[in-house]
Amino acid sequence: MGLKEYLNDIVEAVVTTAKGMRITARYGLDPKEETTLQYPEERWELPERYRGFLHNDINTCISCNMCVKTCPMDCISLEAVRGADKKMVLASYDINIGRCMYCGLCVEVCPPKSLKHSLGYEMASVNREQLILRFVQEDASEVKARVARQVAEAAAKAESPAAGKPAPPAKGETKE
Amino acid sequence: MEALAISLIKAVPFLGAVPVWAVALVLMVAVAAVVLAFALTFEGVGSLVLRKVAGDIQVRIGPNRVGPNGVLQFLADGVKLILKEDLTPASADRPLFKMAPYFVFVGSFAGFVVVPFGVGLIAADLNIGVYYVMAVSSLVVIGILLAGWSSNNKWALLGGMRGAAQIISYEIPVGLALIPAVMIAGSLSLQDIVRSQGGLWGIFGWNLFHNPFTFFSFFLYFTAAQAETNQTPFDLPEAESELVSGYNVEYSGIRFGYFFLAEFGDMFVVAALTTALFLGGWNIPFFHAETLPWIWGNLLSLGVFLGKAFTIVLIMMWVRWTLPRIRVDQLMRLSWKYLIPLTFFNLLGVSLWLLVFNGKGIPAMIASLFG
Amino acid sequence: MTARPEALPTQEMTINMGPQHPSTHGVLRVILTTDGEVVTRAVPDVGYLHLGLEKIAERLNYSQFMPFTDRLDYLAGMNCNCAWAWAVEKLAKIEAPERAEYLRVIVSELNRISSHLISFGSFTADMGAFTPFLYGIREREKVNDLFEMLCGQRLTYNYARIGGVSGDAPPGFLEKTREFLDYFEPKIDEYNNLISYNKIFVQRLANVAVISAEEAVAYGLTGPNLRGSGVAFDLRKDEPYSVYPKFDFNVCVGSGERGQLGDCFDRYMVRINEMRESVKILRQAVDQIPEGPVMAKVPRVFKPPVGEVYFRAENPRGENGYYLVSDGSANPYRAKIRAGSFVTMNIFEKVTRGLLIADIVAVIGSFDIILPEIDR
Amino acid sequence: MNPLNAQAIFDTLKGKFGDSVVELQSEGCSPAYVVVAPGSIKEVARFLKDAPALSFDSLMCLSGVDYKDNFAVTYHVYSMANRHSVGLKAMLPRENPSLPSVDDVWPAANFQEREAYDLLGIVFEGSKDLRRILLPPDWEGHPLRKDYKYPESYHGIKV
Repeated sequence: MGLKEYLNDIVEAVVTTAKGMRITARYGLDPKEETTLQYPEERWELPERYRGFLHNDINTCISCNMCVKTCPMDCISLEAVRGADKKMVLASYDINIGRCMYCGLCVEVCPPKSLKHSLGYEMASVNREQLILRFVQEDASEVKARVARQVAEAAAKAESPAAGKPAPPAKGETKE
Repeated sequence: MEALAISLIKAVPFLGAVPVWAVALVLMVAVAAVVLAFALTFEGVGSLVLRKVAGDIQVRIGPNRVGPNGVLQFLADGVKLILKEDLTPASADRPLFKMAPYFVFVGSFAGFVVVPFGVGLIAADLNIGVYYVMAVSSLVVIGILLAGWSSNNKWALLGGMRGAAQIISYEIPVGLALIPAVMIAGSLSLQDIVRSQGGLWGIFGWNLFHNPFTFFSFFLYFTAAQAETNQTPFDLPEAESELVSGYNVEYSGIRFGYFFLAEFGDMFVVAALTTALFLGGWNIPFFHAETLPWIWGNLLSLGVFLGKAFTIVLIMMWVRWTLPRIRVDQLMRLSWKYLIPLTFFNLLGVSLWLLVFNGKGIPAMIASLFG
Repeated sequence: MTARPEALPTQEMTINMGPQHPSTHGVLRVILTTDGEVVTRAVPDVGYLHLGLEKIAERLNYSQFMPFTDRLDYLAGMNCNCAWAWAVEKLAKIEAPERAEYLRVIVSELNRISSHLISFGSFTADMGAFTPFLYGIREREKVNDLFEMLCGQRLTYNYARIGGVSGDAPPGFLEKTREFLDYFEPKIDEYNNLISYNKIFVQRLANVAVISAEEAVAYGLTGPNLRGSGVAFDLRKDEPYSVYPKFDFNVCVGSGERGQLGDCFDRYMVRINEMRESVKILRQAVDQIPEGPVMAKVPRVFKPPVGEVYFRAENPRGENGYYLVSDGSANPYRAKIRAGSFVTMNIFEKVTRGLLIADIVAVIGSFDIILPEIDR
Repeated sequence: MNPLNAQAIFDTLKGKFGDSVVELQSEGCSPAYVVVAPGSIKEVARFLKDAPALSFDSLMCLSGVDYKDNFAVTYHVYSMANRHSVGLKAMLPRENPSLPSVDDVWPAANFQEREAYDLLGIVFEGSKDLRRILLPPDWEGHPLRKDYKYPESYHGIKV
């Protein structure tokens, strides 16, 4: 190593260090450069398309099972029974958001667009049970029993000559 | 200390019966306590400032949850370190493992004793001050080596070995870079060295401006001292991205805390030495601190000294958050091929300068030109 | 690098680097045999993050597997998404509409930038400078904001679809992309000033783990690692797919500017320069993007014809290939994923012989590996 | 740079190796692949790499496939010099599938062969280092086989 190279090394080290330190100093002294968001107090604005927790509007859900079939993680479970008016009645609709990977495939295939991503993203819980979102508030067996009763009633009505027209459509069991 | 004790006994009547050594001992303990309190405070605040500086440079905020704007963060850290479980690995060499942090801490803390904080503010104005600092700071090597060895962890061992090699290598350039200041003052006592820089409005008397060689000496010392105290570009013994955490990887709780405090202690000692040896120490610009009333002189000089030292500490932090880490063979090369030859060259230059110009620096020569 | 007198017999030491180690970029385990600090042998032990993606693919249909490709290379999810879509489209001979192709290129290049930013950041952090990492993260966040606007997620995008993309660019997306490009381009120079040409950084990387061009090809290195060895091979240019032929950009190759050709520094610089080229492509794509639909007509129950296809796309971490075997059903019969990082690890043992422990970190960083891609 | 099409590559190989090269399949396949007798795969690979007109210097992808009746190992090779690519396929019997390793022709093959060995149980004879790569060394079975039974537990941990 020649003397020139030797001195060159020293000069280069000093110059490049100074260059770097100028940049860090600029960022250090400029308070506008801070980018941290103080999370619980400040939040960033979520875009329209944000894929947060899934939410199913069970009033419009037609229990078609598309979301269940398309879910790669099998995190949606749906139970439905055929109501008195031949429409499906949801007995239970659970989404295990502990398994959900928010891919949005179920939302895309939903024919009535009842299943949507909400903007929610905060749901820390200490047990996994709480990570299962239940959209039908009633117990599944209760719904089933009630629907079965309605079906039986409708059948009875249809059989009796007095009742000429079909039973009124079974209302969705909705109390979201 | 003895002289102070005697004068104290003379001044305070009811101490007359107490033997001189007892008073001196009490005084020593008191002074040590004050210095320790200062050191611990600095180390706490230093860690906070370090994190704040890091936050600023890295476009984030830094600690801001404990106390207003995060100023009590260091207390929280301290409490956490004290309360955490102090683990000892099952296969560690227990006595050595337990002892190592004290070596490191003592090595760093003992340096505070000769730091000239002000006109009369020095715990012990040793006549071998500079070499005392170098000697006690070498104690750190033993601590790091012990920690690395006794942890019975290969990463720690590598860290300890690196630390030993590094600190021993860099003792030489550090020592050689300090000698110019000693030569100019003609004394190893830090107070004498600071006093020798008092002239010429207290700024141009600094050794930094004495002659070109001392100017370079300052930078050489700063670089070498960074390496000797394992600050970042040279933090190889810890090297968290290579050796996980190096020699202190197995430590937790307060024992880790000692390493942590020692790191900041070293930082301050280096900054204080830089200030005292090259930047005029406690000399107040345009004043003679010694001519002021005792209390004012000391307070002002203390302020000036701490101001300078903290500036140096800030620069060290700034460097730390800018530069990447050097490799172990390059570290050795830097010491033996660059710093040691350069410090020798500088030493030669300063000696010749002092010989040729009869001990006068450039500012003094310019001043004498204008009468 | 180190000449050791044979007269001094020393014992070799086996060190376990990883799976928990700050610089192994995840759960890579390297079994180091060292002589002091000098590594005599470094054997990578992979598989700690084995996801069984290929097995999963066999029980899902083609579109259901799309979200899993996000997990393949989580720093470049968009690239993997698009590569999967292109591969399946090649198998089924579907053509996505042009606007969809443009959007795919836009997101791929944006993702390439953000992935290279992480690579740059984590590499410098491995080298001990933590600050550039956060600068890189800051810019990456801006890319993530764009992606969030486009597809609603910041990491696992699941944006591409077989036959198109899941959604058209929302209003303002292209303008924001342009804004980002204007903001980002000067930052690359800043990175160079801050760290790339820093003496210590250069010294750490120059002449470390030199891979010659022949070796790089023989060992199947792809992407920036291959180009770092001076081989000008870029699938976007040499096996053009999608609308890449319409754009004017250069293939960045290592030049050996600070040491031997093919060292860690060259691989690093290729990535830095590639960000600039991506900006160039993005500017053209954003300007030229045509109007039109973003989804082709694909039957809901999608069954590609019987056949076998190997498709590869240029991902930030090299060639991302999918070997698809279709038996005519809705699920792939076999989906082999060829990932850049996995093949790159092959050469690891060879190039790390005789390096220092600190260099091992540099090599891992310069290969820019990502573990889910290795372990799949 | 002189890219050849698959037919030309097949003809060259057929001329050189005769019966060891079985057929060319291009129906629905991209790239088209040449079916090669497993025993001669190494010679074919060596020839593909060394013949200047072919010079397939890069192994893109090596995959094992379970075709239920038999196994196959597919090699996708590419020539950096000539910019052409072709697939090679060796069909193996279901019982004791094994074929020569090509890792000294293309070093890139090593990890991918290990992967095929690990996940499908195909043995590559003469491989430098044929160990399980993704799964633990004591894992039983080869998961990518179509008849793979998922284990109940591994070292007492429920799978």
